[in-house]
Amino acid sequence: MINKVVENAGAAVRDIKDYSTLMLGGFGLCGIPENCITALLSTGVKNLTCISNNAGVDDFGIGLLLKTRQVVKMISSYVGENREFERQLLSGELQVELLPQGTLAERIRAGGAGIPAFFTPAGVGTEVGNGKEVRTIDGKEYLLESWLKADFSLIKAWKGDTAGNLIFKGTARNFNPMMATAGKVTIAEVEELVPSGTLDPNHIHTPGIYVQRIFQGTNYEKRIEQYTTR
Amino acid sequence: MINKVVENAGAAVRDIKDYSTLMLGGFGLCGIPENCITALLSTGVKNLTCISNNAGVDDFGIGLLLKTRQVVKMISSYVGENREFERQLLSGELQVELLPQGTLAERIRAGGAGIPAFFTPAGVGTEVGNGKEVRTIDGKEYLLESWLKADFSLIKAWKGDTAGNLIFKGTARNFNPMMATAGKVTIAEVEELVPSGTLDPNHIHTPGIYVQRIFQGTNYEKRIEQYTTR
Amino acid sequence: MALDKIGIAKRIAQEIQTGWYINLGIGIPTLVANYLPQNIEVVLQSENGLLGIGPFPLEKEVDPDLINAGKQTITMLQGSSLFDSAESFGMIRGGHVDLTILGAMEVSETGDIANWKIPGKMVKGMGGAMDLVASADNIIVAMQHVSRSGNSKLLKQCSLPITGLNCVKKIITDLAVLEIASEGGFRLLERAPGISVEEIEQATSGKLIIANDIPEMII
Amino acid sequence: MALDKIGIAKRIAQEIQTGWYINLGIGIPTLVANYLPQNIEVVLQSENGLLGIGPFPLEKEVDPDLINAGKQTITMLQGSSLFDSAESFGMIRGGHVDLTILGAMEVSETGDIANWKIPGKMVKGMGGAMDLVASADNIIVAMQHVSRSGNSKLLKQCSLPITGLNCVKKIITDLAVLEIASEGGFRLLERAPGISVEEIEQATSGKLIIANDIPEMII
Repeated sequence: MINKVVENAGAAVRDIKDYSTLMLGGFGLCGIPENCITALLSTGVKNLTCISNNAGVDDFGIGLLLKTRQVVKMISSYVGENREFERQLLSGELQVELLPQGTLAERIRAGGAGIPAFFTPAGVGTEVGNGKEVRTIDGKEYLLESWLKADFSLIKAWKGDTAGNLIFKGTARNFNPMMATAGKVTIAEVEELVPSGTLDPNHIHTPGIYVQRIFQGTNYEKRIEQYTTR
Repeated sequence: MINKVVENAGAAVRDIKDYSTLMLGGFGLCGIPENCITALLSTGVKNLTCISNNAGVDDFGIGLLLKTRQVVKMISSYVGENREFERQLLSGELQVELLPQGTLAERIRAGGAGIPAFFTPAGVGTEVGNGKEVRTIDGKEYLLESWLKADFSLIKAWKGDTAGNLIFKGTARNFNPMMATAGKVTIAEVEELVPSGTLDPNHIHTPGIYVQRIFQGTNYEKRIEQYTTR
Repeated sequence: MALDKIGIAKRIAQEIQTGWYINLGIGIPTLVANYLPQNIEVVLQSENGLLGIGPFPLEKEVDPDLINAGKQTITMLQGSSLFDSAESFGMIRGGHVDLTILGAMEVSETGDIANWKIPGKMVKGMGGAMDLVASADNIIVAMQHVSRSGNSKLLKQCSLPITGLNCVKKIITDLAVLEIASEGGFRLLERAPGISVEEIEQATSGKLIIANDIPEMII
Repeated sequence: MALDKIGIAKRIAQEIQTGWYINLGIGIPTLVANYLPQNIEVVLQSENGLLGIGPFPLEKEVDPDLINAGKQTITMLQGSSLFDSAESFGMIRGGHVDLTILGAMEVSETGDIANWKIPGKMVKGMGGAMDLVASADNIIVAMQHVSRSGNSKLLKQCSLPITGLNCVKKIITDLAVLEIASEGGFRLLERAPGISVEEIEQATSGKLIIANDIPEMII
């Protein structure tokens, strides 16, 4: 199998340039590419457009890149956990496009799957529909939504092999598999990197064809946003 | 978990009525719902519209239902293995709609996922595009294709649990997962039926929410169309 | 007396039938899971990728890779399944989820709902709410009848940005159970214990449809 | 002398670069896998749901649940992955497959291809061919230069129902290697060993573009 392994996060994100569009996996702080985010803080790349369901919290996840003002635009569905985000948005420093979560997921899948546009009922009659084509099909109204693609997709998986095949764990899967398909260059960081042939082909969530670079991540904090016990 | 188990194939297909639209999983003879097909031969239900990538061979799979003239229309992508099919088609006894394989797969997925229509490049400039909307997006032409749904989807899985969760094996997965999502009633036959809680939630290919009935199949022949060794 | 949050959750729990797949929004809806009758089996969906939400974990069970849509740590029941966000919203959009329960800031008498934005004030985003309300056949809103500032939340028309049009089927508040009438209007079905029809009328800004005899809820 | 099928497969194999994901059609394209240079690593896709096609199985390895798109029993290489048909055509449509090699009945000088239907005669269906030709950036056609009935298969316009428009990049036949010129026409790149330019001209019905010196293939 084709070997996709790179040394570390620094090597993986080295060629991400100013004004790039990035997709970052994760839901809240669950399943986010922690190592890649840290590496982007080091490169200091600027004017990024980030596509991610959430925007992290003030001091973790994408919130770190907001604090350093490396992000010029966010495309997300829910950003309620981040005060710095809200401040930059209300002050006009940050451009924001908010989308229904299912529309966001489907537009990313469409980007990876060569579907340039599709109809969805979400957002009909709301400000999400402004400027979008509306069509009545079988008596119900739908909005036409277009695909989303990225220059780089930053993915976090549980296990991965040297051929780029990925397995996610629990609800840390979330947006990661679609984003892996929609990046011109997809970078996967994994908790455990194993030789090609180790993973059961029937258990693989993301086939290696979508992954251009993979590396073994380190020091995962996996911060919990709402620690809740019974 | 909600229990979806029915006694056997006969009980599962009992209420499939004349003029129903069925989806049948499988690619060639691989991963086809053998038990359900046999049960349909017994009920003698007629004037079925069958959506399936292939149409079986003369004496196995959907070919059996063609021989008994229970099928009035097929929606497929490739039917080259079945002489009885070709005879009925050329004589006008059978209506046939042939679709690009990827379009078929995506239309079925769309039916299950609440996407009434989407654009795809497959078939532009061909007779598949006749009567369909063509749109140029980012300089490339696409056809608008609509969702496909079925009254009943007949699915074959490797393992399944009483809650309807399914795991497929090898390339027997093929069209089965999408079809499971697109049936008003989805019937799954499995080689091994296990108690709910036995399967790893992270390995499940088809979540039980899509499955209304499940049963343990018997006497799988799993005929091989092109037995090839090195 | 007006119901507290637990009361609302208990009343909503009575709406649930065995065999249903259900998406519970954040807040009061989440509480509903605690008051389901013993004899029914339902499966709770978390739109971030899980069917089969279990109780909150014991301390030793906490797993940062297993959270609900409110970002709380959770457990999985036996028979659960995990999937990605595209699959999850395929389930929702495709009508496979039988019931959606969510909170609202405002509901109109034609079943419009507003629950995601207060212009100039709150910009959190709609999350999955727009997909849920645009797709589900059966939508119950759980909310206070009147806002903290004293305004009715059951209106002729929503004043806040809309989340979805003509989608709410039923509303369960601290004061009443109401359904959206097909001709428009809030049809009063039940009163909270000790609450009069007049009190509900006063708290409802949109058109209230009142039959002769409105029973009290049984909680 | 005109190449045999193996000769065509061997010549096509030279087009393949390490690191590519490749979809091989039924017939001559399938043979290409046998002649890949030792030092390159590629992954073969089977559109029915597999990346990493291995050699045909030993008799004891035969598994009816593991077939290729031609319905032949196969094996998987280490590092393979399995998926459903929607995912498989997502890969194809999304441009993730680097090279598609397929057979054809006719190719036009603008890169149109016809390979799925002979009206009134053959109704097998297009299978995945229309998706492949509509999506892939790099499409090589493997075929005989002339049909069994003696007609050129490289035409000004296709006479049979089209599979896809303006999609073929390169054609490798028993007589020649040709590419579709951006201005239209078949640009002759190489001759089969011992085949003259005149023989190729005679066998080509569409516009043939011939430079001064056309090298022989090295097989």
